[in-house]
Amino acid sequence: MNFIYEHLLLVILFFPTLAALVMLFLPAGENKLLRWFAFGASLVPFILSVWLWTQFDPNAVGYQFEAQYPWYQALNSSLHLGMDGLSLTMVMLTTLLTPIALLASFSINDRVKGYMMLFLFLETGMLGVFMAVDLLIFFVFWEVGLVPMYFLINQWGSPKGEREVRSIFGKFTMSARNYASLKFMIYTMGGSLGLLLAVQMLGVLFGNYDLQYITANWSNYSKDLMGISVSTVKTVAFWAFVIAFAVKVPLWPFHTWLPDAHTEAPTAGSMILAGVLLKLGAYGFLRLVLPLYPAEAKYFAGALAFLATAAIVFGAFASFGQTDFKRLVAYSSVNHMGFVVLGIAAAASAVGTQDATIALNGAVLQMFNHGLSAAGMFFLVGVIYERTHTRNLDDFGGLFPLVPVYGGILIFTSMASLGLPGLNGFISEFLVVRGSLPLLPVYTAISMLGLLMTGAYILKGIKQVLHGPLNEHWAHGEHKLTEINTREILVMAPLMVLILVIGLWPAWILDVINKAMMMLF
Amino acid sequence: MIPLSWYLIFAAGLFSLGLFGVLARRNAVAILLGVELMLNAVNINLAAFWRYGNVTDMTGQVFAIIVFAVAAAEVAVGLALVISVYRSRNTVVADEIDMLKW
Amino acid sequence: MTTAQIIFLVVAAVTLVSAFMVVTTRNLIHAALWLVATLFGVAVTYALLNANFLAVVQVVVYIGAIAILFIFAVMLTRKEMRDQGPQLNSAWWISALLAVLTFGGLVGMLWGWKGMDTLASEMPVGFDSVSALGDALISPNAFVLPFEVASVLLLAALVGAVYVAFNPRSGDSRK
Amino acid sequence: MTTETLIWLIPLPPALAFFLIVLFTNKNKALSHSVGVGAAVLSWLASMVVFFRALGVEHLGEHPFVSSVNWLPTGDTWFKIGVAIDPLGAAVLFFVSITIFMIFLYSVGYHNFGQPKGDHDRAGLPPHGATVTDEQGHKHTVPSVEPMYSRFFAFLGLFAFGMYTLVVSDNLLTMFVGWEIMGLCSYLLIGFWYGKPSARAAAIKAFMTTRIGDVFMLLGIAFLYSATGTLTFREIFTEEMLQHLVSIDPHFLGLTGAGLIGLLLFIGTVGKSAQWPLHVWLPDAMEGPTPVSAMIHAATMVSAGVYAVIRMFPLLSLDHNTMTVVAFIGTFTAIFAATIAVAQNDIKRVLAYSTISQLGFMIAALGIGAYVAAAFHLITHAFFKALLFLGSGSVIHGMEHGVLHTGNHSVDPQDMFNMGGLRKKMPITFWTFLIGGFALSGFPLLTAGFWSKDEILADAWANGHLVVFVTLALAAFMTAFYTMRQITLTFLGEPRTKEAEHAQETPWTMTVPLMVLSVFAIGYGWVGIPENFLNLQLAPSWFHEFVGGTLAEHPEVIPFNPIPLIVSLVVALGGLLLGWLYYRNVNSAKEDFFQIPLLKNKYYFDEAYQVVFIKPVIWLSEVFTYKWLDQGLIDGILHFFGPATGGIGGFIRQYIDLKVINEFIGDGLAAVTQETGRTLRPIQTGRIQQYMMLSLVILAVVGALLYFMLGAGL
Repeated sequence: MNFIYEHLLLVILFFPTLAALVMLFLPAGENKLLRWFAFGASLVPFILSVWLWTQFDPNAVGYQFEAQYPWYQALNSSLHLGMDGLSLTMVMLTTLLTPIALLASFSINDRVKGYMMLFLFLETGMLGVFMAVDLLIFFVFWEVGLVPMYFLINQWGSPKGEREVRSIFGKFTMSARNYASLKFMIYTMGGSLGLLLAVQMLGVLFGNYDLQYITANWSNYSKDLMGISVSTVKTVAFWAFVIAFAVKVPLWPFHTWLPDAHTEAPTAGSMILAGVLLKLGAYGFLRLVLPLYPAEAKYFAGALAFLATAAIVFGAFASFGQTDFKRLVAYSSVNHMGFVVLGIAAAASAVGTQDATIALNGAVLQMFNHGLSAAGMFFLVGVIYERTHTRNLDDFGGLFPLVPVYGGILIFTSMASLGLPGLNGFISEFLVVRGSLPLLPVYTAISMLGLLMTGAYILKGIKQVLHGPLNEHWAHGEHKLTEINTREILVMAPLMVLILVIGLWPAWILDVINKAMMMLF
Repeated sequence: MIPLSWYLIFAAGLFSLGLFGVLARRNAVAILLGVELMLNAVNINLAAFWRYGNVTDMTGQVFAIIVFAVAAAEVAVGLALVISVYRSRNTVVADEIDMLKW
Repeated sequence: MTTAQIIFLVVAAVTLVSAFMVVTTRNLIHAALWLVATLFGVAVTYALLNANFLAVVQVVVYIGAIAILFIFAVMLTRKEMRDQGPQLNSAWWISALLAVLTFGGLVGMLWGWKGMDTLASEMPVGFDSVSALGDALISPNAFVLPFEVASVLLLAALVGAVYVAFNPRSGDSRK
Repeated sequence: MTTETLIWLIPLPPALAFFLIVLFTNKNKALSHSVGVGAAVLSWLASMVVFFRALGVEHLGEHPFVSSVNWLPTGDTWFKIGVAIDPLGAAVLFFVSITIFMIFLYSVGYHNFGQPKGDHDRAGLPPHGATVTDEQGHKHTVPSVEPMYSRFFAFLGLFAFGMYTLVVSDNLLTMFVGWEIMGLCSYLLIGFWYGKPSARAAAIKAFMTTRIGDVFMLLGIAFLYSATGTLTFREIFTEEMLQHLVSIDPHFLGLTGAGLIGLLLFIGTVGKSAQWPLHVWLPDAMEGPTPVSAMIHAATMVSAGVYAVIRMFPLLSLDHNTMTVVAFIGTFTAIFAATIAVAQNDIKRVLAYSTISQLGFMIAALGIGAYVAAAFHLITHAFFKALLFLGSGSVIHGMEHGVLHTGNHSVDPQDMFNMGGLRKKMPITFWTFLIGGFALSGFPLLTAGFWSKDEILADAWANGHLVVFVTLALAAFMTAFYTMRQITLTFLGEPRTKEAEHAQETPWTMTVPLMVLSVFAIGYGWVGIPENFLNLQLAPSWFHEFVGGTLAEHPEVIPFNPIPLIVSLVVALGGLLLGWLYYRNVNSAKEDFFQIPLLKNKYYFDEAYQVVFIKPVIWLSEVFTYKWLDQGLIDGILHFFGPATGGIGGFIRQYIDLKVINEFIGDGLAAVTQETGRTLRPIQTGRIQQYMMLSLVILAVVGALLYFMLGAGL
């Protein structure tokens, strides 16, 4: 126990990988065993992080549970892990969503072993980003997370569908999931090229990659670099960071990979993609961009806010314009994550004020909340897709009488996504709006248009799926729609409970976030 | 008395004749004959240098003896090869034994 | 002109003529016989040089063994060789030129050498070159090792010759 | 139990009922409605206790019941939420709890509890009736129970929770929470029969239209919060805080900070209380079951909008411009909706437009600063409008009986021209409806509506808002007119259809609420009789004293003036009389002079919005944002990169790799080597003598070169 406590982060981080390696030796055909094993294995990090939560002291300054292991000594880069209130929230979200996503994947019958292993690897990749206190490690885990996701989309994505790619060079078609996975992978990697370069520059400059050290020294570094004025270098590096994270968030106009990736990914893949992977980008903003580039962030806060507002507004509009249920939900992620960035941009413009703290609280809470509600929404889309094999909203209609429980859950989750007061989304959106309004009044006011359209697209989804005249196709015979089953309800239950609890009593989590934000900025 | 140069010129002549034989004869056996001539020319030189140098140092003669041995070995293997080639290709004309080319 | 000089010139002339015949005679048997003559000439030259043992070995080994070996070889390969076209190849004139050049080169190099006109010193009194040679060959302080190596070489050559010349198609005895 | 604890507990029973019904009792109808009605009773009891305790407190306005807890950490401080009951809250709580209770009770009967299951009923559609065979073997079609009976009570419970939360909140945020929860519930309840496309559309329309307002309101709340650092009413309505708000200049349309915040909050109310131009959702909301209409239009949701403005009155009244806007919107809405109501034939739609119009009265009253009058009209209106809605529900229910009896489903049980003469068939409904209608019309002295409406008119006159006064008077006249039209067409005369002949009185669960509410529709007016009415020097108006105490500055009692009184008498009685005189002779829609297309089609607002807002939004979403921006522009750029990279790669391969490296360098070297080899190959004759010759030649050449070149130095 003592060992685990001393190396708690390491254990949480690598337990999934270990489990995946053990899975390698399990028989490939035993789907049931594999599923339960993976599910059980993913529960361990969750339990450990709950323990972590109880042991965590929100009032302490700096990183807790710090641990440093040698890694790449020639570069002075070490496997330096640490945890503050921000990472804690995100780690919690990751370890919570992974078992849920695995439970949601019990309906996967194709190459279960590979699927489950990839998922566990993915968890390590995501956790690594949240725990890293070393820039190089951060980057390594950042890229590691891509690979399993790529294969999950590419191999287990929707088998049907062709995508016509039009460009000025003419058009060609490729399989939709191939297109989506490629777009996801290449876009993210392309975005992080600049990040890598900027990280290397910092590494060369300071001789190590320790985040705390670099944070302390970089922001007031004022010597010229390679004959270029330091402000230029910083500006370029700032945008390199921003673009890498903006692609991941995704910020408008870097968002078009997201609907494709989401639409084609398997259900659980979408859950994790929306629930956690998007948070990596926002986390990058909070962990790296703001601390490393306070001056640039302040200077460019307006630009960031513009992009965020565009994401909010255009995300909502695009979502409303969809006929594909999953794509609709995917675009809603663009809309919701826009609020996160809006909060961050607002905070960047006035670091340290109460408004900024409130905006940051809202942004971080919105990250957590969106993780819950988006995962839930994607799962619910998956549930109905599994039964009907269609995502086209026009193919549904009036399904509520057939699936009352499902309908209730869908409405509940949709309302959380819509930001209904009393559920979690409202708290965070309100805090973001409250924090941003005095700092960026025009952008905040414009983003209200997005908030309005949020209602429109959520209601469109409910209208097309549940309400209206019953589409008799699903009422009888072999196509008869079956009610959501117990396993699926169990997937949704923790999400719904958390959605409600945070909506009614957010202080337990917001307190941790609030203190972390106060200390971080 | 005979000066050293006479022996040396004699040996050079013998060597050149041997060389001509090696280069110009078509018959493989004849080539080997030429080689024998060249070896003899060398031996003459060795003996001459022994005689006109320090007589008590026997190195020259020893070398000549060893050249004899090598010559014998060379002839043995060479002729064996010629016979072997003759058996397989029915010729001993050097021009026709051109398996070594590209 | 001393007697030795006359003898030398005669022997050298005979030897070179024989050698010339060796490389030019059409008939190979004749060539082999001319070789014997040449070798005799060389043997005499050895004698002139007071290298008695070499002269004897020359006669015994070269003429007795090697020349005879040639004659055997010629006879074994004879059926094709008899009067078949020219005995010299088409580029013989290049060979001749090269031979002349070599000769010229060698002589030319020797010409400027100051040791050319050295005369042989008198043989020391009581010096027996044959026994000295024997001592040198088997003395651990001198050439026993090269000597033994030469013997091994000879053996290897013999074995190799047997192996190479052995005709597997007619070699029933191996089975 | 302390009063504060009790206040905390008021909203809980309906919320618990919601969860209980959804999670556990949804299969059992009896249990579900017991839970629902039980929760309503508990909340009502608690509200009554709180109300009467509030009555007992002197100067409740200065020392309200308050209690708060930390809710959200915001940096170093906490955002607190809490409950508060001040006089306004207590008065609103009183009518809210009663009407909610009545509506719960009414719903039991309305949804045909105890009736058999329908033959073809399906969740999501209204019940179509069930066929039963009586002892004699005759087949009868009787009303069937609502398939989603339990769900209805769950939604009602949540709705009630939202309303109670709104009323007891001591701050804007939780008020907004309740506000939005009601928005959701109205969506769910209007779309209760979601199988009908019209209901589905109406639900979305209601939600979206109110959300437009909500979004502005949220902005206002955020603005207010950042300007003052608090959202608690009592902390905002202090002198220095209000002065601070006035002093802020938001650089927007020349408004003060207070004015802008007030305007933003008021837009929320415009949406919620269906004021022009966001009124369009409310008539469509009639798609919901009638108790829902009552709930939305009377007891809770639309009242909530007005309640919010009344709450924020101290803030609103700071900026003259905002008040003008408020007054204009209210007045315009009042007359505008009244004109439409005249031309509607659907019994519930008339009431819907009447509601809009009456809400306009309240808003107008606030806009001219008549705080107490607005609150008073809010409460009286809630009673009599709930009564009218429930009454109309009862009428429809009775008509449905007739429809089931005749089996002619083409007859619309809600169209007033299909009714007539129901007075005899449904006496309780008739009398209570009559009371409600007279109250709405402002029948002098007796009804509550008279006193409240009169007070608004008097305020408008006294404060010199002549335009407002005239417009409202005109609207009041039309109100009386269309109310009488409704009563005449529905109850008086002879039945115009067979269905109307076979209409039936409804069960006690429906009539009892009607009777209870009619008591208040009359009696509640008496608590607000002005003390100087007819200069009689009566006891001071209790309502004025009590509710006026909410404000820091007690509103003055306006002096009596006969002109507004006479005007209100004339318009009420004149409207009623004219309505009766005209419509007693009208027997079908064709004969009705007021079936003017412009009015009947609601001034074509729906169509205009469709063209001006909805179509462009859909175009903006589907075509502009998705097709052009995302798929065209952004993906186009991305797709440029893919093939461009491919193209660059192809170019490099085609022209550099293949041509230069492969062909020139790679193949070239090979070719040179090969060619050299090919050229030199003849040398490799395999003829050993030639090799030797060659080597000798080279030796000779090299030797000669060495000799002649280096020889000089040797």
